[in-house]
Amino acid sequence: MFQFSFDPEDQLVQETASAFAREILRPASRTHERNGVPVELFRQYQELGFASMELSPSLEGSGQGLLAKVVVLEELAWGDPGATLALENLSWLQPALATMPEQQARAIVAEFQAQPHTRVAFADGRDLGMEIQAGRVSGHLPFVPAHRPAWLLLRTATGLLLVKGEDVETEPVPGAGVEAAGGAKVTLHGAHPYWGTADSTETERLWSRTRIALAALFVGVARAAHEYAVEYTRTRNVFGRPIAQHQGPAFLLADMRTAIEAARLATWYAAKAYDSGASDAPRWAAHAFLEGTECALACTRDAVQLLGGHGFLRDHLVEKWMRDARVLTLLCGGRDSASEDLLRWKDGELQLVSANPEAERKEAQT
Amino acid sequence: MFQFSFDPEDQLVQETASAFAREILRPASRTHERNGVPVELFRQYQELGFASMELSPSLEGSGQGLLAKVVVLEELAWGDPGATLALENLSWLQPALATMPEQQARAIVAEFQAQPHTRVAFADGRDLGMEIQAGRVSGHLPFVPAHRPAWLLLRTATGLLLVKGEDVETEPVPGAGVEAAGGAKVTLHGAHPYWGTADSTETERLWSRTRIALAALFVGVARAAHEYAVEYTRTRNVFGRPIAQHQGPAFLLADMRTAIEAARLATWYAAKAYDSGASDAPRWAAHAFLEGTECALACTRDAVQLLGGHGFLRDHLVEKWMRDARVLTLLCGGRDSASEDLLRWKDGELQLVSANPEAERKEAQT
Amino acid sequence: MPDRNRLTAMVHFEIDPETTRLLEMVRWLGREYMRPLGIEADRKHQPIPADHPFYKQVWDLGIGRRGWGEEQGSSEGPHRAARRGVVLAEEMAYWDRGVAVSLPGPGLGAPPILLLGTPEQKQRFFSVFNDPERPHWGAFAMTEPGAGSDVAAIRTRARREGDYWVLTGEKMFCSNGARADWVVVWATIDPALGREGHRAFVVERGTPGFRVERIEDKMGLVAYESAALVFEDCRVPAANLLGGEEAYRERAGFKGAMQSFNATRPMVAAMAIGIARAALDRATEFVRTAYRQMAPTARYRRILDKLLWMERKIACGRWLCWRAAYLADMQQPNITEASMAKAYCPQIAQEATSLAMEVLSDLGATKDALVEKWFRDVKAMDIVEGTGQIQRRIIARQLTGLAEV
Amino acid sequence: MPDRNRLTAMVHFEIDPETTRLLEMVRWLGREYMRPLGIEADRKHQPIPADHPFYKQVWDLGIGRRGWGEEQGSSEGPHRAARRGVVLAEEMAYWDRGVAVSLPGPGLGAPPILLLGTPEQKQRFFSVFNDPERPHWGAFAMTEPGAGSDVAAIRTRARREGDYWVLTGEKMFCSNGARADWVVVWATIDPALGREGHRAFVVERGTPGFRVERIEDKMGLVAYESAALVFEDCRVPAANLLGGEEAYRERAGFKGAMQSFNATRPMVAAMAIGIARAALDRATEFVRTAYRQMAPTARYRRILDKLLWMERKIACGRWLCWRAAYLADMQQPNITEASMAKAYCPQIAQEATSLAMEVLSDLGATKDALVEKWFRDVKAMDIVEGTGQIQRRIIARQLTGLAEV
Repeated sequence: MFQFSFDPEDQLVQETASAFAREILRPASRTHERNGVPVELFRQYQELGFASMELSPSLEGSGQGLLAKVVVLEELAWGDPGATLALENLSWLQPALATMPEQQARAIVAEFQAQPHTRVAFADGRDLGMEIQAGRVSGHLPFVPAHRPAWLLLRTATGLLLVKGEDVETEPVPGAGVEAAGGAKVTLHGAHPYWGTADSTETERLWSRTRIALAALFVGVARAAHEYAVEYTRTRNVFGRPIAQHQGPAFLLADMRTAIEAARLATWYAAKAYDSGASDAPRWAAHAFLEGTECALACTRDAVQLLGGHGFLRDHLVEKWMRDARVLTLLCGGRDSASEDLLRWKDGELQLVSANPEAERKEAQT
Repeated sequence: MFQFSFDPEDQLVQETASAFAREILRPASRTHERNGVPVELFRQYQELGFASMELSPSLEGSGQGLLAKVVVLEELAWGDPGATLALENLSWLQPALATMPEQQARAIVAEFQAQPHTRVAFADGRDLGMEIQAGRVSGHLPFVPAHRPAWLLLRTATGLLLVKGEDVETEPVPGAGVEAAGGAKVTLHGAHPYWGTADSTETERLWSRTRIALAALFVGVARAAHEYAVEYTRTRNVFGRPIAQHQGPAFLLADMRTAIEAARLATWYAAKAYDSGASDAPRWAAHAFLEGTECALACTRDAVQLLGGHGFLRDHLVEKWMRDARVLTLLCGGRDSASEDLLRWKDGELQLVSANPEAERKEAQT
Repeated sequence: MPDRNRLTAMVHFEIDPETTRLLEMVRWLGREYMRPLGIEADRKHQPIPADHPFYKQVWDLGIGRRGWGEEQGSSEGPHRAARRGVVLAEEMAYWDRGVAVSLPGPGLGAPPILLLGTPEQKQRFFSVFNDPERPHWGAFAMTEPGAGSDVAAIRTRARREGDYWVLTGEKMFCSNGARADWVVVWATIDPALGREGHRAFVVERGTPGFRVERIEDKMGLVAYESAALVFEDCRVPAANLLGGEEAYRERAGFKGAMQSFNATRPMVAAMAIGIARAALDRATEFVRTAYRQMAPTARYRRILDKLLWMERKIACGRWLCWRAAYLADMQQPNITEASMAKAYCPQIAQEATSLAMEVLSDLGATKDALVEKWFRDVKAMDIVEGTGQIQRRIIARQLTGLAEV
Repeated sequence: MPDRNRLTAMVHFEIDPETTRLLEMVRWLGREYMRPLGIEADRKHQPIPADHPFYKQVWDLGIGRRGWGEEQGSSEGPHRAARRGVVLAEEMAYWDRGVAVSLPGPGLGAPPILLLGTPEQKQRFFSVFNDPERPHWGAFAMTEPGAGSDVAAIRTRARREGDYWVLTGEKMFCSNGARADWVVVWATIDPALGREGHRAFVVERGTPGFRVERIEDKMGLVAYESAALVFEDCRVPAANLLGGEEAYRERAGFKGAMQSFNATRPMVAAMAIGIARAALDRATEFVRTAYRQMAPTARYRRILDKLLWMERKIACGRWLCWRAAYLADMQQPNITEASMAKAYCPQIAQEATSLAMEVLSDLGATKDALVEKWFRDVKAMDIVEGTGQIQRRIIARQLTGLAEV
């Protein structure tokens, strides 16, 4: 029967992540925002084993599932989503590492062991005019959340590719949020992929890992904002009572909490589907991405609102989380891309439009 | 400079409509819901001159603009939107009457003078597979808000048509709301229109009158629900204070009021654009329809909610208005149809997709 | 790093085989009887009469009869009861929530008797459900014309006179109250005492001074009767005070009522999900058939987006119900979780039924299309067992630790 | 039936020629200076310095200089001032709301002086704006670290000592407070008196005991400085109490502050609309260019829907501002209308800027794309001059006639 429990050993993982977020990431948020994540922290993170927890034991990982990972990611993003994006470096390559020949994978893992601060970027290039000719990929990505990525995991119209950073042109650009991760625009001039798959089912399955991991970050940043707002409104008075004792703000807090719970469960469900190899995992990944997007945007916006004028100051972190959430939810094509995938799958299920492109064309002309 | 005022003479029109709604329509809501609108009331309504107020003086109308009409319609719908749909009979033909040869129009007006309870239906047949061959129209309308319409104003993919009720097959069907107006499904077997236009600009312009008039009904029913909820929550206690003194309900009341104001202004603006012959009147008509739809659905739903268990009982009219609003906003293809028109116009403005149906087709196949 | 996939192993989204079997039965019952009966009641605008053969049939199947007060003894025990409850509640509501409420059995009267009743009272009031001859109902009366969400404000008075309690007051929205053998009636011994003055009495049918004032005229959920009850110097034997006086120490009286709410809120939320799912299925079926016959239009994409929104929200809502029920089964606090499910599900279900009407477009505006029935029915889910507003109050209190919100 | 088209004749949506001319000037100023300066300030994360040549230039154009206390005398009179105000506010914010606030002139300090000030005070404090040499600023200080929305809760104390008032306390969010010649400071003579204890003082720069504690570190609207002020036994001449003691009978003190809010709320709402319109224009331009180069995708339709949503909400919001301003011009009550504009516009403007970032997709995630700046800037519009929550309180009170909401 369905259940939602963690035994003490599970809780240890969660608590380790939580402590790292609380003691390291959160207090350094503003420093990391200005200067990026320092090399030492990458080393410390590597020792904790989070970035490699999904790797198979043969790659010296602990072979955990994505469900375990999303629980960790929520905690880390609660601390700082930008730093998490950066620290998770090797993890973002998990779809490729799990699929490529072991020798290739081992080389990559070794590189990260030697250089723990190696950076990774990922992007959905489908709506950005990526072109693939004779196995070489060209095109432009206006933003990836990494300063100087050594690796680029790229979703294209025809599959999933892994490209080396040295084979592409990158130029740092300032991001509107998650600054700790840095940002770059990337131009590919006929880059030759290090690895790739053109199998559409596999591509969708692998890509769903990226979406689910992001959804967990959305939940984490939403929770950070919500908890901050709860604490603030409990302890500040307005009209003679704590802010949170007025129903207007109180109902907002309740709705935020509910949205977080729904988004978290959607993320768990999608991760579980992914771990079990269910064929509908991509669908639930897209749904989790959407539920998480709504949740993160609303919760961070409302947290700023609940702090009133103070929310508009950089004295508090809520303004940062609002920007972080907005940028995070734009990654990988954002909710539009998730909605389009869902729509295509739904259409395939109903088998109507695809069967009749002529009519579609006719309609577009009227 | 912009202004929003009514002089005493204007207010007289509004107050006449308001009194009719308050004294006649509202008290008889449940009776009309069960039995339809009685013939005598059609006669009384004719004497008030509301249905003919937009007709040119040569057709014995008072030649008022649509802006005057939407002010009236809001008041009437506040009383009972279903009865208003019925009583407005001749008005729904206004797009055709204003455009057809005067002799044809005079014959129609005479028919309504002789039979004030003559009923009219209108529908957007564009998404319902209407076919026109050799000037004859065939197809099926699952619902029009009239029991046995003598006239049918029909929007098709190629224009606007007026069809006689005697030339189509109608069968009464129970509506989910606005029951006072009745409901019918209509089948056209190669019906020959009494009048029609195939000019797309003119069609869009004329059709916008229907959308704007409906938008005014949305505002009216939303206002009815809101005012009822204000009165109820002011005078009933919960947790020792009037319901409306708790911020949760109070903020809901404030948001309803704001939505009504926005939708009303959108309706005024669209009506004014229509009256002045502005080429973008159809665009603002569609926007007003959308703003009004959101407003009416939210306000009627929330009014039921604010009455709690009592809202679920037919002892109060709010449940009726919730159903009325849902059905009203489905008329003429509802918000989907308005959104599609807007999208097509916006696309035309940007001139992108229409220029490239091949790419569209290709995309549909992937 | 702990063992591989351990977290994965502790979180499940499956339904167990026994519940799946029960689900199949509900599905059959729903398809064959509940939905047609619900539609019939709605069209006639009359509750299904108590002597309808359907009730005898389900009674013979054991529905409403077995298991009262015996739960602790079953092999799987109470540790699955709440989860099974939400799964079956969703399925019943999928077919017809009104008919589901009308099913024989003690209904919402059961929880207070189970929680507060003495062994003797349990035996006495549940025994009627062992009658093999004909179906029986119990009922629960808390809501009053002036006290819905504000449970503490009930004004029905109970005053002791010798071996009797004398009840005076009015109740509303008493499901199956007109056909029930008994009604659990909440009254106050002194309004000034607030919740501490509340007492629960089992009032048997035919008790002098107790009458059904009317069957309420509801906008939806017509299949079951909601009774307005009147108590005029109604003399109830002292033995019918649930649990006896000692059960009401330390505000237990009110807490008894609240505990039953904690158990039922996720079920009501699940019912909203069931109704929303019915609307989604109908809308999907419409798209499948209607858009096959005509050229796919721009509206097609717009409509698929609506279906996908429903699909997502229904799934999220269901998981919220499941989580709240899981905690109840584990006998862990679930106040926040139960209220979150109850706040979220009816709200998205209202939107889902409304969107389903849009998917059907003009057809959706007719009673024939059925979706409008669910649009009406589902509204009650945001009101019963605490409105959405009350749920938000509860959540906010739990979050902030502040008492007065 | 009254005359043909009479109703039509009394409702207009046009902007008059004089305002159109002013709009053209703002447009030129905005395009050439305000937007580039706003971007520069944001990138440097520093307010534009008071000695920036831009301020001298606009000063020479007469901005901030003319018209203080003379409004009643103009040919069109005050009957267009509020409407002109919202139209110009929208346009300024379209180019840069931060720079608009930083423009020289008495700013929010003007309304209380106009409303409460004696003729002598008006002359004295406004005279500085006649200086042809260099720009000057006035400022307004109400908000405190512990009193934002709850204006009545201000704790800055004013105590009379002979010919002086001695101020002690802290203020926040004082726009241009560090460069202002004077600041209108609200203080209380006794917190126990609530609003009746409030008094407005004009505190001149250099008054001993008055200092700027810091320039606040804001997430957006960086172009103007928001100052945190400290008053430590700050001795203000009695002649600087606005209006003198008699102006504060019958709670006029607080009402004075509130009246200025009623005048400014539609302007702030209009500024939100201006920012939203900037985001819409940028998003539309992006679609026009980006989607020309690549094949139109499924996303194209989705994105057009977003643009259309913005178009609609921006128009509706603007009309709400216009209506509130019209009523102000007619000297009719506009409390509800002003609050409705203020509740609606910032909310839809936040959503519009967020959607614009989505339209630009990955590019929208960069600072280079500018939309993110508006996403940050616009958040303040839902907070200043009363948060969205405060507006809802005001509307609800007006609707229900109930005092405490």
